[in-house]
Formats: sequence, C-alpha cells, structure tokens
Amino acid sequence: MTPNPYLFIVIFVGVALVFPLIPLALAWLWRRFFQPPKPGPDKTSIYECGVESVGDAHIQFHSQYYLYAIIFLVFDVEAIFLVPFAVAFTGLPIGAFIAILVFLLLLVEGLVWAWGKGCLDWEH
Amino acid sequence: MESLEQIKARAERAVSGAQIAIVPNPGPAQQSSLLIDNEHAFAVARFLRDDPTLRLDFCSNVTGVDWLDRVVKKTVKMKRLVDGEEKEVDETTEEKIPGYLEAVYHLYSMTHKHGPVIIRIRTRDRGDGARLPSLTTIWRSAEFQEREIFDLYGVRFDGHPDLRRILMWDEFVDYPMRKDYREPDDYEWEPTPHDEVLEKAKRHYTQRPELDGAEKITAGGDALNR
Amino acid sequence: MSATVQTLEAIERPPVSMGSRLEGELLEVSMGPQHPSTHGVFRMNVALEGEVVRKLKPVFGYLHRNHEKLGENMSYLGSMPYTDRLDYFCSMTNNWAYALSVEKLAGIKVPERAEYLRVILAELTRLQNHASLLGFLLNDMGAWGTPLMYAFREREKILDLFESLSGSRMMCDYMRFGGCRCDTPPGWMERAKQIVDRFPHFIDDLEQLVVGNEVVIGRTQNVGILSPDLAINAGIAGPMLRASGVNYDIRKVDGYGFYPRFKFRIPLGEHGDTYDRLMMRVLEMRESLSILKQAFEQIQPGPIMNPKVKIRAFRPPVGEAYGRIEGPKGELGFYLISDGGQNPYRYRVRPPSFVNLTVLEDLCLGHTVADVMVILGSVDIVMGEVDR
Amino acid sequence: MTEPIDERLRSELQQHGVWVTSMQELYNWGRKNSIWPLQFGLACCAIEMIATAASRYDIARFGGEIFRPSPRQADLMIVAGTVTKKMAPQIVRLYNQMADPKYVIAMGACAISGGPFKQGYNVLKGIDRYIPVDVYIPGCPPRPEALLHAFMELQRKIDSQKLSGADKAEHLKPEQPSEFPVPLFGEHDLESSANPGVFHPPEIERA
Repeated sequence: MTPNPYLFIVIFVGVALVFPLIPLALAWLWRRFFQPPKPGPDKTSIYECGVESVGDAHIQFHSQYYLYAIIFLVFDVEAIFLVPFAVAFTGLPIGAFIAILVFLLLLVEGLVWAWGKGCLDWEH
Repeated sequence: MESLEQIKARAERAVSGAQIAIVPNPGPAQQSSLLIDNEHAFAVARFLRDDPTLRLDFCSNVTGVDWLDRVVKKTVKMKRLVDGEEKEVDETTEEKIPGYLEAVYHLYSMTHKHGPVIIRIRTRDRGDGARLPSLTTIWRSAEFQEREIFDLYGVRFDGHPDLRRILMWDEFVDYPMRKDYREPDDYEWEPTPHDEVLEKAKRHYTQRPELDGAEKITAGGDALNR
Repeated sequence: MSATVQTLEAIERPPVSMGSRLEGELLEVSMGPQHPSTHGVFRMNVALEGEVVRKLKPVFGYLHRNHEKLGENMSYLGSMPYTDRLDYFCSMTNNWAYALSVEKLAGIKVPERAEYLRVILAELTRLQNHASLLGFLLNDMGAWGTPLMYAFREREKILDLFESLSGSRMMCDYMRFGGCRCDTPPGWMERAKQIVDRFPHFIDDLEQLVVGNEVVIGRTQNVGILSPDLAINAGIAGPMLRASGVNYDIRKVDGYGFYPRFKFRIPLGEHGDTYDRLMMRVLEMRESLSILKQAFEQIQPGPIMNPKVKIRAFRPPVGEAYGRIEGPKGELGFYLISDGGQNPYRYRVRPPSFVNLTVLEDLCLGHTVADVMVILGSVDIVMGEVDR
Repeated sequence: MTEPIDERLRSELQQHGVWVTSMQELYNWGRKNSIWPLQFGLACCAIEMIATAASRYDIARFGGEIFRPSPRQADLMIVAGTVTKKMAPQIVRLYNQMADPKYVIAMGACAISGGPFKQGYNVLKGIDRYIPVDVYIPGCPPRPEALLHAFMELQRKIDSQKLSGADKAEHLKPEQPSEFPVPLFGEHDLESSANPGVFHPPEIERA
C-alpha cells in the first residue's frame, strides 16, 4: 500500500527532534556519572577580558538601533511570505504574480518612506 | 642653533625674573643643560616653544632622576704655612648637597630640525614637598611621561590634567624607582640563588640548630683522636 | 546577566526630555589585558554610546618589568641583553640605540665595517617589523590569519639571518659599545642579498592585494585622522608622524651611523589617517630595500670592534648623554647618567610606542568599536616597550 | 576499565578486522588531538607562540591551531611571557573562567620563575604560585620547537589520565577545586604572595 504522503514529514520531524537530543543526553549522562560540574563564584562571573566587569549591560540604547531592528523585521517577515510563492512559482497564473508584486510594492514603499524620513542614515 | 649661553640670555630677557643656570656636562657628549627655577619654568618653556628662531616644538623625552643627599669632596690647592715655609698642599673640603628630585626635558625642533636643548627643573626636597610645574599644557608628549615620573618617583606635577599612577596598580603606595626604595621580599623559595639574589634568599633560610652538648663532644672528638 | 531582576520602579531612568536627541546611556567596557587584537597586555577603558566611542582611557603597566630599575643595578654591558626584550620585534635596533648612547656617553669611535653592519641589520629589522605590523593590522581588520602567515614567512627568512649571525632568532644581543660582537659567517652576505632581492615580490603581492582593496580602503580611509600640529605637540615620531605629512626622520635629521652615505627618500602622507599610516610602512619597506642594496655594495671587510674599549670593567667618564635612533616604531632614545661607576646612575629608555599612544583617545573619539582596533593596529605598539 | 587492554590481544584481533578500544582511550584520544589554546600572550614568548602557530613551525599538525579568545571555549592556557604582579589577578581570574578539563603550559623562564626580570619589584616569581602548571618550558624565549615539544608532552599527559578509579583525572574528582582565589592588590605587594594550596616548592636541604 502506498505510503501515506505525509509519512515523510513525520519521519523528518522525528529525526529533527532526536538528532539534537542525543548529544544533550550524552552530556547529561557524562555529567551524572563521570564529571561532576563545579560551578563557582569566579567561574560563573562575567568574562570581560580578564577584568572584573563593572556596571550593567542592560542600559538604554540609542533609538536608532530600534528603528533599524524594526525595518529588518518587516523584510524578514516578507521573505517568509515569498518562500512558498517561490516554491510554487512555475505553476502559478499571471494573477498570482501580479498579487505578489503588489505585496512587494507596498513593503518597498514603506522602506522608501523610512529612507526619506532619515531613519537609515547613521550619524556618529 | 645658538649656543646655550645665547639661549639663556634671551630666555632671561624674555621672561623677567627667571633664574636660569647652565649645568655643564663633563662627559664627552657635551650636552649641557639649563636649570630653571620652578616659578618661571612654565613661562620659559613656552618661550622656548614659541620663539620663532628656536621653535622647540618637539619634547622628545621627559625623565625623572633621583639625587640622594651627596657629600662632594673638592680638593683645592691651598697655600699653607707648613713648619715655616710656604708649601702647596691640597685641601679637601667636604660640601653636603641636600638631595632632590629632578625632571629633565629633551627638546628638539621639528621645524628647524635642530638638536637637543635640555632643561631641568628640580624639587626643593625629596619628601612630600616634591612638587613641580607640569609642562603638559605646552608639550602634550609630556603627559604620559610626567605621569610616569609621578608614579615611579613621587613628584606631584601641578597643572597636570590627569595625574594618576600609570605603571603600578592604584593601591600601590610607595615610589619604586627612588634610590632608597626597598622592594617586597618574596625570595623565600629560591632553588639556585647566586650573588644578590643569594643575599635576599639567605634571610629566609631556617637557622641551623645550635650544636648542643653531644655534638660538641663528637665535633671536638675527632680533634682528640687525630 | 545580572542576577537581581530590578522591578520597573526600581530602575531610575534619567528623565527623557522628548525635545532633545534621544541620548543612549554610556556602556563602560574594558578592552582589557587579554584581548585578541591589543598586541599584548594593553587595556583600554572605553565608554560606548551604542557602538560609538565617547571616552577612551588607556591603562598600562601590565607588562611593567622594571627595566630601568634593573638597568641601574647592572653594569652597562649587563643591560644590553635586556634591551632585546624592550621591543621584542626589533632587537637589533634596540641594541643599536643603546650602543649609540653609550658611545656618545663615553666618546667611543666605531670602525667602518661595524657601522655598515649596523645599518644593514637595522634595515633588515625594519623590513620584518613592517611586514609583521601589516600582517597584524590586516588581521585586526578581519582578514583572519592569512596575511599574518605571509608576513611571518618573510619574517622567518630574516630571523634565520639573525640567528646565523648572532646565535638567537629574536634576542640577538649582537652590538657592543664600539662595534659588533662577531663578524658575519661565510656566505651570510650572499644569503642576505638573495633575501633582499626576493623581498620585493612580497611587497608587490601585498600592494596588489591590499592597497587597492576596497574593503581595506573602506575600513582605513578617514579613520583616526591625526593633524600635523597635534602630532608634533604630542611627540609622535616615526611612520605615524610622517603619515600626517611632517618631514622628520632621525636618519636624515641626526645623520647617525653611515646613513648620510646612502641615498634614500622619506615617504610622507597627506591625510594622516590609518590608510596613510599603512602606506607609510609599505613605502618604507621599499626604501629600506634600496638602502640595503647600496650597503651591500659599499661594505668592505675590516675590523668590527674598536680594540681600545674595555669589555670587563667598562667605566664611562662622569656625565650624561641622550642618544636616539629612528626605530621602526619611531624615535627610540636612551638617556644615561654616569657617575663614573660600573653601573649607570640613571638608565632611561624613551620608548616610541609609549609616547605615540598619547593621541590614541583623540584618534578614536567618534569612531566605532571596530575602528578602535584598526587604529590601535596602525599605531603599532609593543607592550615590552610601552611598559618597560 | 581499570587495567589497560594488553597489546597482543589487540593486534591479534586487528588482523581479523576487529578494532578494540576502551572508553578512556577514545575519550583521551579525542581530547589530546584537539586542544584549543587560549589566545593570550604576555610578552616576547607570545611572539614565539605566534611563530609556532604560523606556517613554518605549524602547530596545526598537533591539532592546536585554533586559538580561542574567550576562556569559555579554551582548554589550554599558555602563559607566554613575564607575569607581572599587576597582571597576576587577571591571569588567575581567566584560569578560573575556563571550562573544566583545563591545562596550563608555563612558557619561558619568566612564567616559570620570573626569568631575567626576577629582581623586578613588579614581577611575579613564577605563575605556579597561584595556578597549577602542567608543563614547564625553559628558554627565553623558548624556540618554537620547544613549544611543540611541550605540546607533545601535554598530549602524553592527557593520554595517561585515567577515567575512573582512585587516581582518576583531577577534573573528574568532585572534591578537586576547579578555581583558585584571585590575589588582591596590596599596598606594597599582592595580598597573598602565593597560594599554599597550589604552590609546593621543593624542600631543599640548605648547606
């Protein structure tokens, strides 16, 4: 009987889950039986080039970094939408092509606006 | 370049009241230097830098020197009445010179490309009164080197923008490059000491146990049966 | 990160006035003693706003080995091997600077062949120092390892020459007051000539790969600009000074040794940025090669040591002297005060890297953290010499 | 796992295409051939270390060419150069921050006992006063071949470490400390001039 078409995906997900777990399990067994962990105040201290780190890293960053992150996020999500379109690209009629172009146009228009507003130019 | 005397004369004319003395250099290097009093050192230094013919704009080297109290013996030919007739006899006079700390600046000119003019400024004494005017605002190259003199010799430079220890750690208190500095004694585990290190390591040797009565006899014993 | 979780009210945020530019807080970072690109144990306390440097305080002393205190407790010749450990890339030029100062202190003449040997060895040292520097600089820029391998291949060839001449690769201890320790072994001159003839291939490859490379141009041009008058006032010397356009090379100004006998040019930069400093080293390597070629033709066999100089109980007359040479990193000077005894009364080294770091903060303000590494690489410091 | 497999049996089986090994051999074989040194140079010896890592004396033949800047990813700390008293606390802190099977090579006379700068007021007379050292290389600076020899010496040492039993490797014993107190800066010298737990100088009969 022909295998269920989704069987491949189930095997794929199974291997994908098991594959990282094996080394983790090995590490845990090793830790349990052979090498006891020895954490200490100095070992878990923050490494800063050999010097005791002073101050805190959770500080208020300049807003420019936030704007850059947002713009990156928009185009990241856009790429996710493009992937299924690109996979099925050959079998799609012209209408789908036009629809994806409109989708792209909207996002690029957002980028142009941000660029014009000066969010991208980096001043020291 | 003009001779040191001309520079001295022009400097004293330019900066009123500056006492500048020429410190001769007996060695073959013939690099004599100008000793400037502390009050006018800043003004004279600015004059040396801004004077159009001198233009000493490159302060190459700033050195700290520690002079301990010295007794200088001078033998001088004196005429003495020795049992009746005149005789040449050399008389040694001892002259005590109190110690002081000194900063020596070697100045060059990059525009006229001429040689070292050496100026020296001296502190009053070697105690905590050791203060000198800082010339960092005139030659920026003196900034780190004056901090090093403060760190290793203990000379406080007035007017230095950022006077802290540069080579030793901040909690360090004494001034290691002075002649009378005793370094910390960590020579207790010397496997193969020799000459100076041997003396330093010897202080940590455990004393050999005193020869008590029994050993004296046996020690003396071999004298008997020799 | 920090173990305690601060509640929102507990964090007193500075009142953000909407009108002003949204300022970020300064992050205190220590580019500390153990850092891949600080060429040794050199530490910089950097205050960053985002990734832009706002304050930079260098911290020295992690390799302060008390060279000058030891110099005062040893005889004059005793501290000659210690000068190798000052700038441990260029032991020959350190030896020459120290020998030059003591010769000035005691008024000693040096025979002709020794002077020629000193010029040859100093220029060979300059070649391998500039090659290593370019390797490390490109390493800091991100070309991880590859240019360093090429540079160290050239350096190994020159170290072989030093080893067959003086017995040790890096710590040559070769020069004495009044000449050199031993004459060149047979075949040394021919080997040196071959290496000098083949060296331009390395420089051509380097120029072809690096000089026109737009990544290098992008990372180094207009980065860390040093103005000429600040350079003069801050006592900068060597290739860093000439990159800002100031024509001051001690080989021409003082004319020490036999340099007046050779015809060579001094490369000068216009902008004083990191790209010019990089190019100074490339061009100076070519000048060193031309000096070496002239020196190989003019050198004649002859005595290499001034016979009148006592080796054992060497006591220079009372007095002081300051001798300086044009080391690969800048003006290396020795200031000696002699009180007639066997040990110098005061033994002072004027290190070029230490003084060149005076302007590090001025060069780095306003640049990003990655540029700080490139600027520091172009300043070319060696910690043995900075901390002495 | 206690006594090693006898070689005759092993070679005999090998002729039949059967390879025999033990967990300990596999564990040590893997560790000794991929030691990642910490990128950490102090002075002139560091330049010889870089020359060893360069193409002529290539340390990659022994699996040690990956110099990791962060102590978290390094197994070996090569103390290459003069250890000054201002640098000693940083070195001990770096050693403490390294992951556990960690080794130390004291490269050069300065790291072993202060070397030519021994009489300096700011020079620590040897790094083994604060951290345990596995391999010492004399020399000032030691030639790159000496560093390679030290590397092989360290590999022999790793190979002989046991996985279990009384004399098993240090890092496997729970009671063995994996970090040592960091010396503090005093007014004249470092606070504790040596760490008695680590520093066992030879008791020499003084004449």
